[in-house]
Amino acid sequence: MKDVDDKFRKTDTEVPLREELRPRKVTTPDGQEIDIDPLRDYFCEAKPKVHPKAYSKIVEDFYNWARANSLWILGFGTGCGAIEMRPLMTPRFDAYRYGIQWRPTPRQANLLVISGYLSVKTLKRAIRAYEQMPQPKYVMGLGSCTINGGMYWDSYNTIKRLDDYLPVDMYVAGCMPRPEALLHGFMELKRVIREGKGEGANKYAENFDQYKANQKAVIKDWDMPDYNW
Amino acid sequence: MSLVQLSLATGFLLILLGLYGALTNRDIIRMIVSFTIADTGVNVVLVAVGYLPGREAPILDTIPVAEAASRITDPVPQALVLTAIVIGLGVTALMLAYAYRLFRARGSLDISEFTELKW
Amino acid sequence: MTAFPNFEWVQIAYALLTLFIVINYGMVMTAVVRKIGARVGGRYGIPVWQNYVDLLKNIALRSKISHGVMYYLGPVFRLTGGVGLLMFVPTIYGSEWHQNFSYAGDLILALYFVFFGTLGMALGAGESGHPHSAIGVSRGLAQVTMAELPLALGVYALSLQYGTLDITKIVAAQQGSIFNWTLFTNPLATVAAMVAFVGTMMRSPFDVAMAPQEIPIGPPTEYHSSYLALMQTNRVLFPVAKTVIYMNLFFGGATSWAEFAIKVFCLYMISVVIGVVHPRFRVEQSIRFFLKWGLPLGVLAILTV
Amino acid sequence: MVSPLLILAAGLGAAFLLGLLRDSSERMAFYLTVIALGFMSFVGLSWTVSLALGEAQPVEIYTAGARPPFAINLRMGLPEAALTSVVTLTGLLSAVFMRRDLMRLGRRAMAVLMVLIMALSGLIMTRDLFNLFVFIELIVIASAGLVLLSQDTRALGAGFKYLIVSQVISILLLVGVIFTYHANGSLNIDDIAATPMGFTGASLAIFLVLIALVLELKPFPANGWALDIYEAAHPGFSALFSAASGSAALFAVLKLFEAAGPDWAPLATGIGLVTFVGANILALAQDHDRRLLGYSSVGQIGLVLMVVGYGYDWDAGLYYVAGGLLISHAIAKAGLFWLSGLVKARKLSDWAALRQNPALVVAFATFIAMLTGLPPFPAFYAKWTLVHAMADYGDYPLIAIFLIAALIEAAVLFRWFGMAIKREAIRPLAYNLSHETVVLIAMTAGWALSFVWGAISGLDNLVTLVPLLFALLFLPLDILPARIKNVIAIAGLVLWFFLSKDGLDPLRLIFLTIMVLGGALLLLASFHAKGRRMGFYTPAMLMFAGMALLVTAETSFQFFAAWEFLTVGSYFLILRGHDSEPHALSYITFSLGGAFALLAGFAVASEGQFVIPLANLSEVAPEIAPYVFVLLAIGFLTKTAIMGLHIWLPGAHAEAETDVSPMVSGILLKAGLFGLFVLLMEMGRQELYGVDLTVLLVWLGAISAFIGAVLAAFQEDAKRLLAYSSISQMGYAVFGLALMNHLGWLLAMMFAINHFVYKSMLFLAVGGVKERTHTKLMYKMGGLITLMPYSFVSVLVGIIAMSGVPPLSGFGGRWIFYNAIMSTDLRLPMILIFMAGPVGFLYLFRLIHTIFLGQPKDELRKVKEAPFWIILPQMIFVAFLIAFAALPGMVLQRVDGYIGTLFGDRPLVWTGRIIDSQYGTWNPVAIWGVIIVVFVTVLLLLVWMNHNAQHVKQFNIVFSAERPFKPQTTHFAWNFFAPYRKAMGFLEMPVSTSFWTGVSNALHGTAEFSRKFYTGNGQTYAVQLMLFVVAVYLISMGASS
Amino acid sequence: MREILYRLKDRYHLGTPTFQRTDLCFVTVRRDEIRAILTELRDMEGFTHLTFLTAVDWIEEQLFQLTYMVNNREANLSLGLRVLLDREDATGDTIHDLWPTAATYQRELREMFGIKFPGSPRVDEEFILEGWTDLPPYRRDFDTLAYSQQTYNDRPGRVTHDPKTHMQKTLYPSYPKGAK
Repeated sequence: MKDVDDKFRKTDTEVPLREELRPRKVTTPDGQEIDIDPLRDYFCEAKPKVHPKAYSKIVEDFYNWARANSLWILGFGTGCGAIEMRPLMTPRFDAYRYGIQWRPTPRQANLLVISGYLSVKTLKRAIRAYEQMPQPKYVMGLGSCTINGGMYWDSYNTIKRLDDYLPVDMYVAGCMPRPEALLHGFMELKRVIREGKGEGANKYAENFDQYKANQKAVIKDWDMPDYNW
Repeated sequence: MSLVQLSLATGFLLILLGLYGALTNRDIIRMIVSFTIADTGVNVVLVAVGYLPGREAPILDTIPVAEAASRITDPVPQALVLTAIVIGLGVTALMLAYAYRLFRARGSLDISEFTELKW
Repeated sequence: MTAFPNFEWVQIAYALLTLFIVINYGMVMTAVVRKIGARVGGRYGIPVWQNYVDLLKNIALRSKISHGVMYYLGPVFRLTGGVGLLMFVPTIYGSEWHQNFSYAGDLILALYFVFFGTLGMALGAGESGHPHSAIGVSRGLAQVTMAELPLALGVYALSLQYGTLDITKIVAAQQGSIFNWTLFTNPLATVAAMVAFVGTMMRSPFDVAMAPQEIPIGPPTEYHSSYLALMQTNRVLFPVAKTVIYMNLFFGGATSWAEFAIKVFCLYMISVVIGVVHPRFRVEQSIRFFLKWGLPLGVLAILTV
Repeated sequence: MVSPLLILAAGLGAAFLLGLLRDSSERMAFYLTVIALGFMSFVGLSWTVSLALGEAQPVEIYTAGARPPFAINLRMGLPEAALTSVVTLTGLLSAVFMRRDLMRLGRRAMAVLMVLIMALSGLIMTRDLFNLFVFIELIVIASAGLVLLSQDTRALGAGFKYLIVSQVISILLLVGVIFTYHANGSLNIDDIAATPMGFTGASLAIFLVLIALVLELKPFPANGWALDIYEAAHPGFSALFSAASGSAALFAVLKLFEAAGPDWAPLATGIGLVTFVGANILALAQDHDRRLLGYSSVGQIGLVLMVVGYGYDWDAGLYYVAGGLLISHAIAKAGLFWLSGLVKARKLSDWAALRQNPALVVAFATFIAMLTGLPPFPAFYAKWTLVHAMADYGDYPLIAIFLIAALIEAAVLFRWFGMAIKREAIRPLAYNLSHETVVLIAMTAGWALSFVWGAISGLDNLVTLVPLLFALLFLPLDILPARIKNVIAIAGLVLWFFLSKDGLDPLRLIFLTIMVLGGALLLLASFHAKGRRMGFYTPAMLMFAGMALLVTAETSFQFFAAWEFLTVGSYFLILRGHDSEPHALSYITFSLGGAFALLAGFAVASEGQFVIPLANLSEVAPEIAPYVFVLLAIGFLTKTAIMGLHIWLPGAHAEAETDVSPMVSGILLKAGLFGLFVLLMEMGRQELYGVDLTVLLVWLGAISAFIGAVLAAFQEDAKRLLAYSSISQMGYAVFGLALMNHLGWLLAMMFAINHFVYKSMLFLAVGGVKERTHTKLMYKMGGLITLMPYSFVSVLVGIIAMSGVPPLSGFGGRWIFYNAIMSTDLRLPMILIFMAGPVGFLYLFRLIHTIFLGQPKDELRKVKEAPFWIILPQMIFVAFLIAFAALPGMVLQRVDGYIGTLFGDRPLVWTGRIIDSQYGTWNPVAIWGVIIVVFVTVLLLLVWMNHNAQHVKQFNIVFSAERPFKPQTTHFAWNFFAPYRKAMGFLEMPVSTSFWTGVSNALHGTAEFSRKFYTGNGQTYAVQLMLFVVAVYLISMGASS
Repeated sequence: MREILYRLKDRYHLGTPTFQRTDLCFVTVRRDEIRAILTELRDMEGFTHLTFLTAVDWIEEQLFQLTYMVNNREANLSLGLRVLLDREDATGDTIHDLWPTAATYQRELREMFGIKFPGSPRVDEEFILEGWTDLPPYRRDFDTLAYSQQTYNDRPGRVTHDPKTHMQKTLYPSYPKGAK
């Protein structure tokens, strides 16, 4: 289906590191000159770890039950689907009864819902937010945009496959999926978690280099540490 | 009006005249002259106060010592006047010396020119 | 062991029992309160055991980070504040079991120990380096300076009234009839103190320190997993412990666990009811509120004792 | 004995001999001058010594072999001998000082100098009115001649103005003399005295004589000519003109006023007071050093003139007071003029050049202390005696005016001193060994006279006090390295503590411990200083000496002297700080103001005595007791920096050096508290216009506690924050004291101890941070916890203790506080105190958060922990705080018992480690036990769950999915309590600051405006002179009719 | 509207106005006159509001067309002024001093079309693209589809249909007759 003019070749130029992240020299109050490498000094460089399951299966199952019944969603709307998530809190859908609630900080959230198309710029933020969530963590992609690009299939600035960049546990199809579909997606996700298959975070850690390569391929101005703790 | 009163009045008049002159003339030489006038006035007053009518000057060459106490005027003011005149002379001389040097320094004898020290 | 009069090891067991009861009570009660709120809104609401599930989930989280020693100790301070507060206050009047370690001090100890956890938490949040944490702390501290004032005045009026600072004695003086409660013998002090109560329960309209969605959630922005678990525990324990103080001081205390449960629930509901119908105050608004209402009430209370 | 006449003879003879010499032999002429002056000084001194020791009797010398009125007679008594010595010695030293210029101008100038000294001596000794006139004229001529010594061409004009005025004066004098003679028939002063003239219109003669002589003293405002002389003349001559001429003329005036009789005394008092006040106010606006000295001379002479008029019937007392002031003035002024000869430029700030030579700085300080009447110099005794005498006569307004003017004078001089210490010199010091020697001789003379005055004071001789000597010991020791001096200082303090601790009651013992042992502890931090640290140990030890003496003082005089010592010592210490010049000035101004209030209070309380035991304060007559209370309280409250009198504190504490801040905050403030303790202990409750003054104190304490805390919360500067916090904490202590019950006092005691510990600790910690980060602004720091863990721990413990959170010792304070207020009826001020409590959290949290938590900055990433010697005392304090919190009984139980004996009650019951009050219980060990067990349990639980936490770095925060840009914008610190400021910012209105600024501006404005009066025109000056005479005449006539 | 144009025509070179509605008109002006006209419109004629500033890429004519849409709120009139720029090294005149909002539009045009506006504040900073190094994406010589295919992975199995035939097949499978 290459129905395009192949004469066009994209240019791949290196984007220089941003000013504030470049190593610099600073004079201390005592008059010494010290070197500051922001990426090393200000950010933790450790790679993500693969966290094993609990030693005992019963305990792990118990934990998984708890995880399934206490899904805390990061309140981060990336695209048009964000508007479909709001009704979930209303009396009509009332997602709370399933132990689902929204948290404003990634540190306390377990589920990242990518609610629609992801521009490259937003992808950067989504990656950061995802990496800052504690394990185990889950990603849910909403709508065709996250699945195959959807109507943005030819956009110069929108990714087409979310699972290239983040380990997706559950896709909910539709453009956009309605709240009912979303609820169904949550239920499915809970099932997956209860079955102990919600190990996206470990998968991410295992295939970290590959994910990073994918991410860096589209985010040209990679201006953050490799893993955002 | 007795002689004493007359000389007293003259003396004070001279003093006032001198002071008036000294305080109104800006020229330093005129001021000095005015002060001399005032000094003279003071001396007149001095003598006038010590004058006793009908007595003579306290010069013991002409008057027997024994009678001196009753015939001469009070000798103290006379002595004072002499001293005062001498001192007045000294001060006047000094002022003139100053006037000379002031003129040398500034080329002017106007007292209001020498106000660089103030406040 | 002169410092611990009549100390027996079994007291520790009783204290732990009190703690256990109160924590579980708090877990269920807060969930029930939320459920009531949901029902009022026409929703089904969370299951009553949701708090346990959340707690378990947070403990079960696998990866954790630490921003430093003080960050690590923050929740420890917080929970110690909550548990300590409970330990320093007699829970059930007349019960030898549930006097805890209240002989260590009196009302003043309890009032000042309230700040122990707050301070530690603020320090921990501070070390996380998150500006929103610092903003939350700044707001919270600014608000608490005025919010605690009516309580201090009310308590002063109260201790003048009873001539003692000993909580047990104050409870004892309120026994006999419902009209012996401070609520009826000294309504002004009670109202003043309740203003402070509402102001320090971290519920709307006085929740600007947390301000969910605005500065994400204020001080605990960086806290997660087991830190958060400790804080959740405190979150159910501490309001109850604080309510116990109010109950003891103004509402005749409790002579049994049943009375305890009812009174704490009712008192807690006061702040909930006010919270659901009022939007959030900004800091300066709430400070002015306390200056305008809490302070005069407190002044009146101590002038009329 | 040598005949005193030889003084005159030697002067005249030398002048004559000089005339015989060849022009070229200047050297010989100079030696001749010096020898003659030396001989004259020797005669004068020998008479002084033998008269003072009683080996000789005063003599009358009759010239021409006749008795008065037929001949001139001279007298040599002790005052004459002393003043002659001053005059001739000043002449000698000035001659040495002016050596180069004298040689340049040759023997004539030396002859004129000889004549001047001779005439001055004659003026002092003569008892004949006309002779007086002659000497005055000689002085005028000689002075006018010597003015020409100056290389400043403007001196010519000044000299001429002087001559004009002298002419007018001589006319007045001569007319007066002759009419006096006419009326009395004698020119002898004693004869005139024998037939006193009433103060009537007919006595115009004596008025003219008196006013002419007074005019010689350059009374304000008829003194523009004199100021010009001071400004333009050679400093050596100005020294003579100020010290010698001034003293001699003053003595002449004294003689005549004695002769004229008591009716004329108010004239001297009035003119003197006006001069003293006017000259000092005008001096405020001066920035030319010699002219400033001129104003100061005028003021000082005015002061002595006032004393002359005021104390005409005190006999020896008059000579003691006036002599003390006069000699202090003479030495100090001569010394300062000589010093000004060493300084090349003429702005006040140019005196910074003096810092090249520490000995000269000491001399400068000595002279200024002499002028401002600080102990142990003669003027101090004189001031004490004078104010007591005024109080005895009931002239309270006079005391007020005098003290205010004295305060202005002190402000003027210390402003100058501050500039000399803190500004940068533009031109180096002129090096001249003989000049320096002359200055140092004057300084030595000042100290020697202090000893003399102390010895004959009938009070304590302050120079011989061991602590003071110990402090002075560090002057010569200053060449040693700082560490050795530090060891000596610590040893001295500890030794003094053990020497003086016996026999003190527990309250005083605690204060002594805080002040002396606490000082030794804080000095540990001074080991950090490198090099010699010149000029640190003397002031520090002076301050500690003051405090040690304060606690052990038994009489009002000892107390006041100690108070002044500690004030001065701390002033010098504060002045050492960076950018501290204006703050040190406001500190010394407020402190001296407070001290003067104390002086007035003691004077009023003493009721005719010159010194009273402190215990006698309780026996002050009930009518005046409230006023005494108010005065003393103002003095002490200035030191504790109560709201309204606090504006000196933040700057002074914040700008001081790292180890000085804890001293002046942790220790020095306790001096005020101690004073209040003594005051309240002795005087109890006092009522004024139906207001219970202790209630007023309660209110003041409460307001300070609250506003101080609010202001602290709004500071960006860490040390300023702590300084405001001190105001707040002292407010608590004052509040507790003023409650006037057992627990209130215990509370104050608790605060005294606690505040010392945690404020010292916090100041040290913040100072240590400042040593490393080179800033005090908190928002420039952040995240230092990992880099400076020990400092963090001490701040953490400090703020927990300070905020009163259990289990640390601050809680004990709060517990006692609640128990204290339960037993009092004062309910409204409590509200403020209650409000202050939580506000304390605000600034404390801000302190720890913005410095140690949050985001470290680029340039502070490699900062090291504070130096060991600064950390060490902090760790000792931490240990103490924890121990004190667990076992408060070890300190408090004895104090409690002692306070019990004062109030006769026993509200606290100490059973084992448990403290019971009537209202509640405090069981510190149990509190510790429970908290530690719970804390450790929870911590273990967390560690068990959370042992594998990944340690992350500062930018690993959730930032709304963004990445922090730089630490500066991520660290929330500046204007930390913005919302609080929105609500409560109105409390920040600088009411007291604007008030005091207004006062200061008004004074400066007056000065700036009034000095335009001195137009610089000689004629105008003469007119002013005449008008002055007329005005004085009319006023005095009006007053007497 | 016409009166305004008549008034302007006296002093400026205006192209033929195109009236879309009576209150909306487009007219082409010369680049060197645009600032003067805009200033006059703003200050004299009451066109106080800059509705937008946008560009069109006439690649065939090697031109960029800038469209300044200004609006007179009181009279409810909208006037679009077109300026044609040479496509090579296109440079426009900044009007951020007339309307501060223009700076934002100009920044966007700089990023999306590569039209330079010297002197406009922050005009060279990134606007909505981060780290963009390719051709400005709104230029028509930038092939967005090719770029997308070269940059982002496709999910296999994706099919592209011609909308017309696809919908016809889906909704009316029996039309045209026998097509099944």
